[in-house]
Amino acid sequence: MIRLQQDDFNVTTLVEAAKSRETGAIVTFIGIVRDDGIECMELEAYHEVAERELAVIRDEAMKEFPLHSVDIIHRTGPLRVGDNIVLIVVSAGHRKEAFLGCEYIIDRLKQTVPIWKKEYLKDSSRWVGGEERHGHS
Amino acid sequence: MIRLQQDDFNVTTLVEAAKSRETGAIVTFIGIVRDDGIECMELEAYHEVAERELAVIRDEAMKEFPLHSVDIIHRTGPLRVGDNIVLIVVSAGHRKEAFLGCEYIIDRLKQTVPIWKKEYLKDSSRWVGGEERHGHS
Amino acid sequence: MIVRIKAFARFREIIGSENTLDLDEGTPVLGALKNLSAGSKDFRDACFDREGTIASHVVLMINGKRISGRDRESMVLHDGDELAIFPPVAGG
Amino acid sequence: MIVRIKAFARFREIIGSENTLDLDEGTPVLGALKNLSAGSKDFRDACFDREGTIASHVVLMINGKRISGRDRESMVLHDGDELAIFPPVAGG
Repeated sequence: MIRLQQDDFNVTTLVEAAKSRETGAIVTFIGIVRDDGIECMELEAYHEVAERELAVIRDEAMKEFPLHSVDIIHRTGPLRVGDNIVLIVVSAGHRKEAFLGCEYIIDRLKQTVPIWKKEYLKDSSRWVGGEERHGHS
Repeated sequence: MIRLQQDDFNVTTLVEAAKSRETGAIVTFIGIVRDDGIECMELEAYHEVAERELAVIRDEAMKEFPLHSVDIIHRTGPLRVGDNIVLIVVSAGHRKEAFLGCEYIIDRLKQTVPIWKKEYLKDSSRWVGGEERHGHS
Repeated sequence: MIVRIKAFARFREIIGSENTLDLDEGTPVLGALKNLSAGSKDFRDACFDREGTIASHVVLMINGKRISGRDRESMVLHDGDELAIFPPVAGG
Repeated sequence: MIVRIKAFARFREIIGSENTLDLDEGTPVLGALKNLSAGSKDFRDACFDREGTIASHVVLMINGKRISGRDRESMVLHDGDELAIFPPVAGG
């Protein structure tokens, strides 16, 4: 499943759904709003293009590594410190490829998917720059 | 939390519990009973020593990488294909160290923690050899 | 011809999320951006650098496909095209 | 002196999970294993290789600490010690 949504996700539910009889390893990545002195943040996306880019990244990862399934859920809208931002669930027969696939996906996601974050501080706000600048994780 | 238990675990609950205001990334590894032609398996542990070794591995990982928290839950007893075997939850400020820490822990766990698996096939059974032999993932 | 402009993040804050421009056939990307700049100094400052060329950090897409190199200025727009403008992405 | 033997996996299947041996003071690990072998050919076959030395894949612990090298045969046991014997681990 590839989805942009305002609602939170349930990690357990997605992990269970990712299993097949051949699954021996599932690696998940969860990105979370970190307290960099902020009160909250607002996520904005170029929806159609972001979902399409996420599907492209999933397809790339599944071509590159022997994965069984890839799910990516990215939230949009207002989020507070501690809230989930993104969930990536990668299932595979063995752990090595599950780790490699999951890390590949979050790295690519941060480079190419049109999503932006505006951080609200006590008396000001700022747009978060891309990776290698103030990326959250 | 470090624990050997018969009961299943809830990934979401442990992910939520792992969060602090400084958490930006959580990586989890879930090992699952894979269908290698087996009907079910039974996990046995040298309990006291296994829990102590898991704590040692957690401490090593937290010394090696800037992690905020490490939780490891390993199940024992009878398990069927698709059942969870082990959960590792690693939280950190940033994703790189969360991935490194989590993979370090599962690699070490497979090398040193006194836990064994007996696989039950249709008409026979076998003890699973250590890593690099018939390891499940 | 009609071209839709989608703007995100600080570009959205300046010109709104969606604009419709009625441009002459054959207008390139640069023409569309200059058209928008005419109506907003803030947009011009955000989009162009001091030399008057499109700032390097500005990302442009036509119909959801990123355009790069010389195409960023010269690619010709067509009726019904969606031109998107935004700063570097920061998801995840 | 009393030494507790903890056996796991196929060693447990052969001699049971816990045994208590009453050994002479100063008995080394090898002595305890030979004592167990005297009562069970299956145990002897699982524990020793054809040359009569402790098979390399057998893991031994005294009071939860792995013993290696020459200690695997010669380390002296003490009253109340827990000697564990098991095959290579396979958790995770």
